[in-house]
Amino acid sequence: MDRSQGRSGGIASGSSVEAATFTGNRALQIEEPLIFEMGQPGRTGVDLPEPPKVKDRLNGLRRGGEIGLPGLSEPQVVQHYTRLSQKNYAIDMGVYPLGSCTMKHNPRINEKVARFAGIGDLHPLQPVSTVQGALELIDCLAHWLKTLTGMPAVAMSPAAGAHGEMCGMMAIAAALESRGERARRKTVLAPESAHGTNPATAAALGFTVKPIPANESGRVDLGALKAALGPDVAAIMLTNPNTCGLFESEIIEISKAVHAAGAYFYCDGANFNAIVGRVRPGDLGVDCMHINLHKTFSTPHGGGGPGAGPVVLSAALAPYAPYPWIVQDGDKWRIAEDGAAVDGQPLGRLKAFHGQMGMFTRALAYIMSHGADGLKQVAEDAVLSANYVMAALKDTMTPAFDGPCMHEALFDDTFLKDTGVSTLDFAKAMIDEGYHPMTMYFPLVVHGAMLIEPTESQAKEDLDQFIGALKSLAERAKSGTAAEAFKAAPLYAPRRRLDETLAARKPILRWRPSNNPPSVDPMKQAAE
Amino acid sequence: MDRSQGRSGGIASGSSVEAATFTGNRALQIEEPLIFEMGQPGRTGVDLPEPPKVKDRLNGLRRGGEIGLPGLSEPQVVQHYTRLSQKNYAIDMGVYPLGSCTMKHNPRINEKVARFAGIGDLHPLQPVSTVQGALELIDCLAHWLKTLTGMPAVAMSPAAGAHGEMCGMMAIAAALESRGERARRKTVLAPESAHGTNPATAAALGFTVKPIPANESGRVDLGALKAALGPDVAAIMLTNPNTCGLFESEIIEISKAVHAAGAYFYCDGANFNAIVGRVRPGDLGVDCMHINLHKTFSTPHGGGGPGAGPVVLSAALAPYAPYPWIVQDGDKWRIAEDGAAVDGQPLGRLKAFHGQMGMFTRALAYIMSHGADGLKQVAEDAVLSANYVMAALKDTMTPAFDGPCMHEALFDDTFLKDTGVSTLDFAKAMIDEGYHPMTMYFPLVVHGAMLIEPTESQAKEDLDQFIGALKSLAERAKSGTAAEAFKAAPLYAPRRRLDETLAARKPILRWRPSNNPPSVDPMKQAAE
Amino acid sequence: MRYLPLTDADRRDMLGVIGVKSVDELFRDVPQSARLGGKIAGLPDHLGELEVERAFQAYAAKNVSSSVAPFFIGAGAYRHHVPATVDYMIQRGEFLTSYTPYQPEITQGTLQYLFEFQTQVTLLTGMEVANASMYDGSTGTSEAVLMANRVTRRSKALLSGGLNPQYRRIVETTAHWQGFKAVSGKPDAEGLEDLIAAVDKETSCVVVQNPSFFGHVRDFGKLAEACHAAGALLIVVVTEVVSLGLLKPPGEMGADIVVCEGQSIGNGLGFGGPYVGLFATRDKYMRQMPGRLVGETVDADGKRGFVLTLSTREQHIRREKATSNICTNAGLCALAFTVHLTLLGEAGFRRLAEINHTKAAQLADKVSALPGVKVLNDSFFNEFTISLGKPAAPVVEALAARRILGGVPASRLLPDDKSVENLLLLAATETATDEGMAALVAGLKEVL
Amino acid sequence: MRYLPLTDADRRDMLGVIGVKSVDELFRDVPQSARLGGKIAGLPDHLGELEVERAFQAYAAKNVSSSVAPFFIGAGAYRHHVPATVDYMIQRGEFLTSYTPYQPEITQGTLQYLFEFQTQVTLLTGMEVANASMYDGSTGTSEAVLMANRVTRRSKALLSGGLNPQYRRIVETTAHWQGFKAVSGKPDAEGLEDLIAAVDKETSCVVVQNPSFFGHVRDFGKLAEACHAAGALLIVVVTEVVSLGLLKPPGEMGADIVVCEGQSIGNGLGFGGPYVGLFATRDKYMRQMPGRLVGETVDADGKRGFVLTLSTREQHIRREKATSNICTNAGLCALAFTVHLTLLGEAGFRRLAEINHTKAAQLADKVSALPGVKVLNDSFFNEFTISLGKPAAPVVEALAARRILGGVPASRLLPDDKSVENLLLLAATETATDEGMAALVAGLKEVL
Ligand SMILES: Cc1ncc(COP(=O)(O)O)c(C=O)c1O
Ligand SMILES: Cc1ncc(COP(=O)(O)O)c(C=O)c1O
Repeated sequence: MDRSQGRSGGIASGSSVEAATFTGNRALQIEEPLIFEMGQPGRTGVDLPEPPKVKDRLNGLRRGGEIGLPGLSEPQVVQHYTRLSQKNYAIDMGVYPLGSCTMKHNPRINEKVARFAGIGDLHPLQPVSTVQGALELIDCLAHWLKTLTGMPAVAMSPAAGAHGEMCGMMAIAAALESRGERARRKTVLAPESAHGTNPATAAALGFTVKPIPANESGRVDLGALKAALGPDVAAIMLTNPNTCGLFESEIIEISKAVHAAGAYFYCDGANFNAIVGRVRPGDLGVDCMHINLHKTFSTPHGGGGPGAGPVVLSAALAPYAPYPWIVQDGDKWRIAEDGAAVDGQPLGRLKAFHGQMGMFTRALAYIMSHGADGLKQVAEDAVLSANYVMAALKDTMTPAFDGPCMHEALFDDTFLKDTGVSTLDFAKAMIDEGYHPMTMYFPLVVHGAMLIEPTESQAKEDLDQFIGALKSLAERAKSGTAAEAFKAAPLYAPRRRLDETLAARKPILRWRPSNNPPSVDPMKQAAE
Repeated sequence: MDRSQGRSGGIASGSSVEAATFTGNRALQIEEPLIFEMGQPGRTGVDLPEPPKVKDRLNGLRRGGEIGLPGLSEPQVVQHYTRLSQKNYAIDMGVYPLGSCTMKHNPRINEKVARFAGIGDLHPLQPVSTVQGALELIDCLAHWLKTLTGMPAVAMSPAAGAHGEMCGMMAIAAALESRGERARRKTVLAPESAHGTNPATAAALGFTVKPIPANESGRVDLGALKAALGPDVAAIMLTNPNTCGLFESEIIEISKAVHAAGAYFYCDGANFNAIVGRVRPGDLGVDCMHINLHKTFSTPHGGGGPGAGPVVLSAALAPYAPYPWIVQDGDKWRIAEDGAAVDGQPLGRLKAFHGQMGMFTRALAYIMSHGADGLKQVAEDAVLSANYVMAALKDTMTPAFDGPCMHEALFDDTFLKDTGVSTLDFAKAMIDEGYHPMTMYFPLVVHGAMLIEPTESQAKEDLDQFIGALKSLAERAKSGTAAEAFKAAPLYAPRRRLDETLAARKPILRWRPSNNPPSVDPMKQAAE
Repeated sequence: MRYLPLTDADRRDMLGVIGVKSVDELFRDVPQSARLGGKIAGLPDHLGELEVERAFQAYAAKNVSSSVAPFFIGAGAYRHHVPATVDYMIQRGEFLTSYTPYQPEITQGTLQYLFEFQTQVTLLTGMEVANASMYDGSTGTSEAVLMANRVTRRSKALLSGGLNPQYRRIVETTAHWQGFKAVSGKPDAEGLEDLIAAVDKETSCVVVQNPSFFGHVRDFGKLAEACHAAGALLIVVVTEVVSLGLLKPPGEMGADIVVCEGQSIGNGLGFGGPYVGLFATRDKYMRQMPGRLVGETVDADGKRGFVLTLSTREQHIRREKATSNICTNAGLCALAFTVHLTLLGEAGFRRLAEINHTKAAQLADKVSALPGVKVLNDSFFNEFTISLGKPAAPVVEALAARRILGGVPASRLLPDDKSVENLLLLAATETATDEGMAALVAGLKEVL
Repeated sequence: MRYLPLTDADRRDMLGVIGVKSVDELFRDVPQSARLGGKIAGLPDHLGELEVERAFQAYAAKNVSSSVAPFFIGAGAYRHHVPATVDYMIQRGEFLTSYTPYQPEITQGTLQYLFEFQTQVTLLTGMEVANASMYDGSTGTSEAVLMANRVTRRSKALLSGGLNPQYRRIVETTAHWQGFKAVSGKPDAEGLEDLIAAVDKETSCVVVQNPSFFGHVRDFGKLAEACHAAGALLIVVVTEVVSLGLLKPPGEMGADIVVCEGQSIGNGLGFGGPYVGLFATRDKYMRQMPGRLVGETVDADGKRGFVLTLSTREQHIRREKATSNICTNAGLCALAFTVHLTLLGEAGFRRLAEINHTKAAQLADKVSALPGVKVLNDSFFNEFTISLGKPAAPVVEALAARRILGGVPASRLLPDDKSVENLLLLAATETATDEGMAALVAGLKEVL
């Protein structure tokens, strides 16, 4: 029994205690051990035929000893991961308003087409003559992305947004290099509200990041920006709509000023979903922008990826696009790979093979399903829903800025002042109400930030219930008597609040027989 | 808001109350309204092109008015059924020891192959030349079933066990008819422990069911049986292993006596999983037996079907097998359908088309995966697990019979005597422990019966935890002080005990706007 | 063995606890003569998943997938597009691997969708109450006749010549072995049959199909009146449930029991099964219904919940007095049906029906232009009958040789009836394409 | 629109609550010049699910599925059988549609499987600590070099000629733009390369691959010693992770960082992505690792639970000082990996590796018997290199014309290197059949 430490080991006889269970389970909420605590030698979840004996070619390097992998049968594996899944919240369960992450509906048809034989099972190095349909598919998505953004070129290979940032900033470095100005232009301007990946990317490429201040309306202070622009500036990295959920109203003046100063405009496109089909970044003077297919185009977030981050490029940066890309010759498609004779000076390669094909397929299915008309409606419904939440909550909670927002509504924690309830406490209380909390403490420029992104996928009735719950929680918090209750939240989740300090102080990053986890005595819990 | 009555409507401000939520949700356990309470006119979960206008051929019978179907978008539909699914217990979640139902592991590969293009998408009336593989598949399964049972023929079309019983008993009636004895032989013998479908089937065919008593060891009383056998007896319906989980040790004497009396032996094969690969019913003198593919061969129970109930037939009954069946001519297969010239006198047809192909596919995949060696092991592990549970609990709970059992362990409620705890209470307490209860109050011959069928799919560690939990519950019950706690169970399930009397007294079998369901005031609940 | 968690060590330990030497001792009750030495002979041993997959790929390769050929087959099963969401939902383990909701506290998911399903069925059919499913439309039809016999305490059923011949055979089989009369009309290819005259005081029910097996669409209002006047019930069978999105529902025609084959919504062709039977009737006959019923109630906290109810009709309680012997029914197919119908909603379901009818009308116009081809139907939904002037079966085989799945020869289901030998049933759903129709027309031109 | 729950009525109500007349007012911050009149021109409108499915069927029909042709392609991505259970699990909405576990109380499912994944990676590689995944093996390799630069505070990486050429190009690209030296050895087709002499005091790391791009299997123990003596790190790259079931793990060779492409376990070929990068190192370098880390802790009730930890390495906390800019990684592919590996277990994983090696050995023996064909490898796992005596690319095209997917010409990844023009890489996994091998051999006979 002690092998299964995630489950209550000792079944104590607890006739004394009322509201506890012997197993530690709570009906459908079942405690789950680690696979390493479930394994048995000689047990397996596969049946593989015994191979014929042949002389091995292992150069004497045959692995000795135990690897240490646990042996589980298929039924146990199914039960293990099913029970684990039941400890997760997900888009499929309800409102998941995680700002900046765009947790919109993930259609199942996209999963289906991505698995078609002839699509899901192609090897990236099959002869090009045997993958013409795959290349056409990628080219079709590329066409959509270029047209929707109004940009002449796109690099498809980046694996996620951050990878796209790396790609785009490398292209800018390449352009500067060919202008002989790379050594001189070492500064990248970015607002303090920028996502962490922006400064991280710029710094990795040897740029120094200089913050540009925001004005009281939450946008870039144009005057300050102009003052900051000089011969040392390589680029500006700006998210638009920005991470406060606001459209940079002076963006055209910004891009003009940036270009006038000989610098480039990197636009972080994580929030493209707010304007897709309605506004073309190309019309705003953007030089490059990554598109998170797992946000705007709904490829599943999968518990933290995989994603895809194609980067659209202006004419100025297009020549530096990395390998590979798809080329159409008449009715045939080919791949421009490393060493291929091409015009332009590709900046190199960022990833093996041809990019996140599985995400391309899903994104294209999503795009085809919506069409130009539907995508425009997506942007409008996303913005409408965010403004609706903002309007409904503006008197109970405290909006960080006034005026309409785009796809996400940003609040600060002023309304919690002197209540003893923090943004974190408020978020944890939302969990008990059946919601995933909003993004907390981001962007950094707003105190105790709460960034709510409903997306276009929620019904009005569900938004109303969500709004009602937040109102009630805010009122309870303001009552001043509920700090304890908030600190205790969540009460009903698979786990109560977790000790993150302990985790960081003594990191346990892998199972070891010696870990011996805190014993779970259900009787003790009950007593509390 | 009042459209969504499954969710807490009014968000009351409840700063007063601690352990309640405003929404009525409990973190991942989310209250769910009916689709009819979620619908909006003009909303839909599909996009269908507008058809061209043509002159209709509806003979003036175009449907007018509203049908009344609710309009939901796809995201809502996904969330609705996902949340509903999370209110279910299932094999994939843990021990599901529902006696007589054989809740064994359902492999996902079976689901996959059943969906292959060329298998899952065939029309039953396609030209026979275009479905040769499908006919071969059915014939292959038929071969397995005949060989495993040692019987010469099988009727594949019955849709479930009960349907198979109807088929088998019709075959017996047909045999009697051709002997000119149908009018005379009107009695069917069946033990009181028989499953309800047995008497129901016999009665439907105009037979009178005469009970045969069991002996103290839980088997048919041979003497009493012999006494009951006479010229009026058409058949005996006997489950083996029987519904007490016991093998009918005198089964050969039984079949001899039955045949000697000119009657037939219908064997209810619902428990074939206990002996598959180890014992052939044909060697026991059985004339016909249905096989629940959804039990012995693990086609998914699906919340109550679909199933399949092929019936194997002895030489005496084979001539009466109903249409259709598969015939192999050289290297081609054809279907013997109604009107086809065949030898024998088919009793007619029981079902449209050719049977539950989707179940055939899954069952054959299960059978191939196990093979002759694995199926034998299946029976042995199922019997071993049941005896293990029986042995571990025999001193705490009260086994209904002694000696080893087969695939299920039967207990009566003697151990609960004078505790104020009933079999029902005990079962409900198991729910809180994270288990599906065993079969309760069946078979009827045992007082407060608890029929535990672990199947071969549970790991020993999981059986041990299950045993531990039952021991603890039994001890708690015997403490004599816990009746209240048991009556209150379950506490943690999506619902507490439901009022079945109310449901039967004023049946509400469909949603109507006027139903107006009991309003759920989470504040009130919390007060309790 | 990947599916068996017990290790040999476990087995030894467990035998020890039980107190026996070997598993054979647990089988001691098996008579000597029936004990097998080892494995059953003549059967292969277990296979890995890859090998199993290959075996089924080999079976599939010997069939013509309905997705790759121009397809016009119906006659009781119809090819429709099923949204991917449906297949995802029915594969969720919480639905797929749970059983009849005997323990309502932990099966509210199943119970609620069945309650919603029952409601949807009453709405589609225009009836008052529906059960939680039958095996399929064909078995549901004979259950309906048995129910009518119980209600009327009579034992003569009149079966329309427009009823699917296999359905008819099933009712006849049931009638023969369960002991009642089933009188069948001759196949009604022209759709001219009038059963009113045949209804008499012995008649327990009249069973009609709409659209009929040959595709004709009829109003049975008059027939209903005649039945009720004679104390008989009208049973209306619908094998293409999508038609209810466009056609006057049986409930409005005065039907007493409606049985539908629900396959078209949510369920693939699957070579004939499993499908799902819809069964609806009037409130006053509720207690005579076969099958499971889900009802609304409250729990100990006053929260709305659902349970199986009126079980006193059923075999597990009522045994020989049960209204039917049915136990396991079609739960998961009912889930597929209800998820798909919920996706469609009012607008989608009506639109789907409209498209089906339009496609069929287009096909009818195209084939009627062919020399020697006559469309028999003035009225139809998505299927109709044509006469070819020569036997239809060889024509269909000739089309199959060209990889066209060109309908069902009436003789396939009516082998003994020369009068229908030249008749071919053609169906067209939303999955029919212009190219497919053109291929059929061209194919027919060649082979006729 | 099936995906959009808001009705026009809803939209009107919501605009009312917001207090604006039209949604355009909400976009008032968009500069006039950038406002589009209506929809973006030149793009089609929305399609139904059936139409979308057909569009992708059309794409698929223009490709040769790896499942229908004899298949021997590897070179960094391998075709393996993935159990159906894996695909079911990764499609469960609770996993598929949730995101990075920022709220641990309601993402214990994701956190626990990542903790289990991290442990499995340490066991396979023989290392002490692993992260929760990188995008793939290729990007993980350049992250490893960057990490070595941080650890050693040096900036020269030596890249083996046995490293996958695309991996090499990626490191070179990173080196160029991030400003460090990457010195690459020439392609090592014979597997004779010795890098020990090249290691010096500027060297931050040596990057080798095992088995190498050309398939050779080597022990890098001596190289590790040389690296450590010079204060450099040894980075071992594994592109076929199944090999770790049979080969001495990098950890036992003294590797400091191990990067694997995890695709082979649980993840299909998918035309190159998404895949999953495994990243493992020594405890002492833990805080220099890129990517997410899951750690064990307890909750307020003292129950064991898991959280994201050591986030001070990451961009969202550390911004310009982060160890990497990675954010979204490969969560769901890591789930597929860990589910598949859990199914395999110790016995299954070793057996799988054994079968792969056996198939490749059989293939090597078969092709080496062909005139003009020379196998370059004395050692290999499931992939090896042959020389054809003529350019390999046209040979592969000729095989493709015969519907045989016969390996990767070295020139596909090394277009500028004449010396490898005649070389062909052949891989065989458990999915290779005798018939397939025979077809390849016959095909080669014809085209050589
Ligand atoms: C504003 C912003 N920029 C960049 C990123 C990074 O994108 P990814 O996670 O796809 O690497 C994100 C995503 O979290 C983001 O919200
Ligand atoms: C002993 C026995 N007989 C018959 C049946 C009826 O089988 P089915 O539910 O497949 O109709 C069952 C299933 O519950 C059973 O347990």
